[in-house]
Amino acid sequence: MVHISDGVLAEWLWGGGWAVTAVILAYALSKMRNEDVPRLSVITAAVFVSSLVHISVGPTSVHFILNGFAGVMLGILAYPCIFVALVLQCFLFGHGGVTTIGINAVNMGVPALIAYLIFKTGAGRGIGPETKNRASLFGAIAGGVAVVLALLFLAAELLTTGEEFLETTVLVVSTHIPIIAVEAIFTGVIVGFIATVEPELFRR
Amino acid sequence: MISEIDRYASLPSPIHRWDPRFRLVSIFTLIFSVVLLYNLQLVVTGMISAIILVYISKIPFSFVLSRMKLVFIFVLPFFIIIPFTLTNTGLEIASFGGITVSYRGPESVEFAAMIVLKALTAVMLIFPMIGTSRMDITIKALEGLHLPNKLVQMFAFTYRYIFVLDDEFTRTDRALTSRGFKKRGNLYTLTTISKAIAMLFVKSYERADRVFYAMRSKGYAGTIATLHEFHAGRQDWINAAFVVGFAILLQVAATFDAFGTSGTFGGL
Amino acid sequence: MAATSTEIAIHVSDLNYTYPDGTVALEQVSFEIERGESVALVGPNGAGKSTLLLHLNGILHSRKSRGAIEILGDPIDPKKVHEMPKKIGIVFQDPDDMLFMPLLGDDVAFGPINLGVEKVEVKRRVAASLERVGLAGYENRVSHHLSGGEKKRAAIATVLSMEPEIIAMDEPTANLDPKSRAELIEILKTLKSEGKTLIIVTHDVNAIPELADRVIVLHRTIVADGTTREVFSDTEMLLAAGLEVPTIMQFFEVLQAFGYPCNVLPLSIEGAVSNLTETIENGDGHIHLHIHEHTHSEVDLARSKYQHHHHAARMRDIYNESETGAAH
Amino acid sequence: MAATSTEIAIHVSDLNYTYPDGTVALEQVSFEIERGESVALVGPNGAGKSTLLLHLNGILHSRKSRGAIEILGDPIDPKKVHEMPKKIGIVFQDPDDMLFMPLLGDDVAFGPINLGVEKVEVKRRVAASLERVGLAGYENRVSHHLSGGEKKRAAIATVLSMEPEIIAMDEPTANLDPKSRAELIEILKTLKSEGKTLIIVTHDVNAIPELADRVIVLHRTIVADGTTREVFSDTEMLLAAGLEVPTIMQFFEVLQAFGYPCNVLPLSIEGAVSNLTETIENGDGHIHLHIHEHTHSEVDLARSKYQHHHHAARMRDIYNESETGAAH
Ligand SMILES: Nc1ncnc2c1ncn2[C@@H]1O[C@H](COP(=O)(O)OP(=O)(O)OP(=O)(O)O)[C@@H](O)[C@H]1O
Ligand SMILES: Nc1ncnc2c1ncn2[C@@H]1O[C@H](COP(=O)(O)OP(=O)(O)OP(=O)(O)O)[C@@H](O)[C@H]1O
Ligand SMILES: [Mg+2]
Ligand SMILES: [Mg+2]
Repeated sequence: MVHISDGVLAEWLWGGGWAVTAVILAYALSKMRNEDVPRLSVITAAVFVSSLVHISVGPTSVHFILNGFAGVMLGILAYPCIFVALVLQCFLFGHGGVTTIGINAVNMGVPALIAYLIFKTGAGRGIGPETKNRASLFGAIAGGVAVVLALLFLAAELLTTGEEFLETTVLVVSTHIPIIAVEAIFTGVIVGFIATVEPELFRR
Repeated sequence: MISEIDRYASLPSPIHRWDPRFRLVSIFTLIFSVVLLYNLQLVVTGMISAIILVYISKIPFSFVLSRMKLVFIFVLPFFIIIPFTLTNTGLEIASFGGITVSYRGPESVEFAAMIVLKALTAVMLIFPMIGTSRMDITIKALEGLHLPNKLVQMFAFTYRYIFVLDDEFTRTDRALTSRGFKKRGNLYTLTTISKAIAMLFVKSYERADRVFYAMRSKGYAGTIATLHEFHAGRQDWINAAFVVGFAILLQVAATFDAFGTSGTFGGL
Repeated sequence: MAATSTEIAIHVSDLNYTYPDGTVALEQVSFEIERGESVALVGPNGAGKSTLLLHLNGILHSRKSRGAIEILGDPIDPKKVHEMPKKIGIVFQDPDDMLFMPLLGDDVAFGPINLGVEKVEVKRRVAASLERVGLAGYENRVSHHLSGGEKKRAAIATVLSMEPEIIAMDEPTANLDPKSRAELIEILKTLKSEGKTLIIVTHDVNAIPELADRVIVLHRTIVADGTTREVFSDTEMLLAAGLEVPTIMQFFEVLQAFGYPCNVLPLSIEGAVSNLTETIENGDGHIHLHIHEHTHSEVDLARSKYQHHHHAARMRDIYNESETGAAH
Repeated sequence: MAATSTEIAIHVSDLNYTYPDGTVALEQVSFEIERGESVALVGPNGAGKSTLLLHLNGILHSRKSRGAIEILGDPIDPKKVHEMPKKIGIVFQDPDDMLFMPLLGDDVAFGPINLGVEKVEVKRRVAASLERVGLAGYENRVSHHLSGGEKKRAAIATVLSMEPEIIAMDEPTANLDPKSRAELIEILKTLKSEGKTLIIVTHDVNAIPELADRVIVLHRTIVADGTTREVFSDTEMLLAAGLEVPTIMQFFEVLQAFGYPCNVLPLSIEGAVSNLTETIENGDGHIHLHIHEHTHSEVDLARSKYQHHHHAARMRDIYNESETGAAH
């Protein structure tokens, strides 16, 4: 997934990104118990590592995004998880930008929260091996929607910044369309897998 | 393999000796300052300052450039695409099948160059900022800067377990290959990898429980402290004054420029 | 080393535990360990050994387990689990679970800092603990670059630094090469000789005679509990629990079939040396080994006990064989 | 089991490998394994054993390693690594790395499906492989919930289903309780007797005599390569590599000090039984053991060899002791 680099967006956008992120992060951290820390960290590490896996789709190679999945599994706590992963991606790989960590967290994290709502509403509480297909389906929808929303956010931000970005936006969005399907299938499979193997994880 | 941003963390340079808290804040400020510039000359000045900082830090440029490849790949399209448009507003240069490509003019080239330079400068500054002390020290510095404790703990543990899980996934990946699996661009590949990743998550949850148990059995009651102490001296303040001062100077120059030469997009 | 005082280190009475998913892991577990004892806790895979260790410092607990465990005289208060490491430290099986801090020094300092130990003292303890496990000067090493054996020892250091009275370890010698294993056993022996109370979970029966005075066999519940010799003498019980006796003991059963006179089988090579010396001295300076009528059927019988895979089938064969053998 | 044909299964010549971070893992490794041989690969932690296994099916390779390895006569083509499992299957140390499907049946079917085997045949192979490792009927079990010993066996089944000619296993008996370990050794012995070429990486020296005809000692490079007996006779080399000889062999060295006449030390209890029988038969029906002047210093010397921890210090003590002992 494309993370926005430094110096691309108008400052009020990335500044606003920091503000929104600060608010959601503060709320999430207040909801987070101390005993959640090691769990969230290991999951964040898993998200980080999985997002390094590349697979080829047609001529291009894509990597997983997992924001929808993080949302499905962690709810509001997905936000700090995504934030930490983004900061590490920026520091370790120069992926994305420094000033844009806030807005990138919004682009990934807010759709994650929406994915959570979709999954929660659709799949309900009693997920288990018997209801695996239903969980998979809503996992897939949540995973797909999370990418669509992330793309819409990105497009909206680029276009608000300037009409010079029209073509770039078209390019970015169109190259990411296959990723929507990939991510949907991916999230669906993982959710189905967990429903079969360790359904208690949804009840944490 | 997970990056080794801190491969050159133990070189002897003034930047390495600089208190990491001061270094983080100062260079962070400089990055923001450069990103806020809209004057090509000043952006170039910022870039030169980044190069100087990297030079002082003794981190090899070859290393920096190789690590910047990704950024190049991301920002280069901007440089190529922005100067051209599909709308009928500029100088038409080509048209195929009803789609007309036109050139927006020199301002747009300058605009694109500025975006690319800012992005590269920001990323280049990450090296003197982060690459001059080991990642764990950097994370401790975040704590020293009074970031929320839970967040700092998340950074520390995540960073630690990235390596453990990366090894774990590498082994699974090898197990896949050694049983005849080949990544192709098809659904089978996608679902197989998805399952392997799902397994990584299931195992991660279990590992998380065990780690938490281990922490509890070492007396963890919510907060984490370490023995590490930062001691800021005069030199740390001087360095900070220098870099932050430069960042402010850039902004001052930009403000004057906005009044003075506004409209004429610089004159390289 | 015998207990220096008769105070009770661990008292467990009627402990039950069922995992949330319904797996019954522990049932009516009761035992007592005195201060200064060193006890091997053995049992097949899935017997509940790790689950039991996690109860000993209160990390796992349930309504049913309340009051079932007393450590150094006090029942465990689930709200004060973080104070337990002063009394009992647990070394987990996978050292990667215990080394969660960026630097090894931080991991070793983690416990004492949490216990409120003063900084200077923490530093001293970190250095001393690393020294004890042979990793002196490793404070600034990054955990994920250590080798498997080093990680194992580092995990022990993180517990030693809390200076607990009781140390419980989950399979300390697993995955180690023979040299690292020997070094680790040496560290444990030192701890034992210093009077620490040790509980060692292990599948490594050959290491037990050196390390433990007493063996507890757990298979969901306590199946046997006695001195190392007593427990290893009850072959039937051990085999039923999927366990084994040390190699040397198995071999001396064979030697008996060759006419070696001994009623107390040695457990380790060191034990065997004294046993031989003693037997020879009692036997006027020498021992006769010879093949008698039943030697081979006796050997086969002794050996077949340890053929876990088709125990029953082999026993049948052996009896047939010994019958035909006797007919010769 | 001797090779049924003299064809070469594995040919490695001058293999070198350095990890990207600069760790030199393998240096000038050369050896050859015939079809039907079963070989134990031993070496201390970090010796490069796992690295070597990963080269055998081409998963790891580098410019320097090109052409260094031939499997069943053909050099490995890095582009056709996914076709290698027809020839050589690798069982990883941690079975959790190999079981990544929700159901065990899917895990076992994974290999054959990738190799393009037909559906009906895949089903047959899944059932047959599970049967072979004693897990018949486990197709619909959740892999992740199997016990430690079951997982180990399941991992072997996932490789057996590909019906490779050569099977390489990384520490198959690690972390198992004695019963599961015995069951696993039995499975390996069956594979051996069926003529599969086996390479078994292990720290479990006591299992080697049963499983392998030949031992290769790896310590970055090949340190020793010969029959099990030859390799275990070279104690100096083994100790230098941080290894050990089987317990029974150590014990017979002690017996020698007590006057037991044998020039070929047995490696396992079974070997010891034949050794005893033979020695007794050669010695007119009996054997004398006795304590002579140097018995104890000889015993100490024999034992001190295996005290890895302070080998040098002990050797010094022993010499002093034996001098004073001789003065008595
Ligand atoms: N978190 C858990 N949830 C459900 N069941 C569990 C959990 N952890 C362990 N069990 C089960 O409880 C039983 C006891 O497990 P435990 O890990 O204590 O065994 P163990 O004696 O330590 O085995 P091993 O020798 O393999 O380490 C096993 O049947 C195991 O499958
Ligand atoms: N991915 C890696 N990157 C860098 N070095 C590695 C990597 N994997 C292993 N090594 C190093 O290569 C050497 C050989 O490792 P290897 O895992 O092959 O040893 P081993 O003989 O299998 O040890 P063990 O008995 O502990 O399993 C070790 O020094 C190890 O630290
Ligand atoms: Mg256990
Ligand atoms: Mg290995």
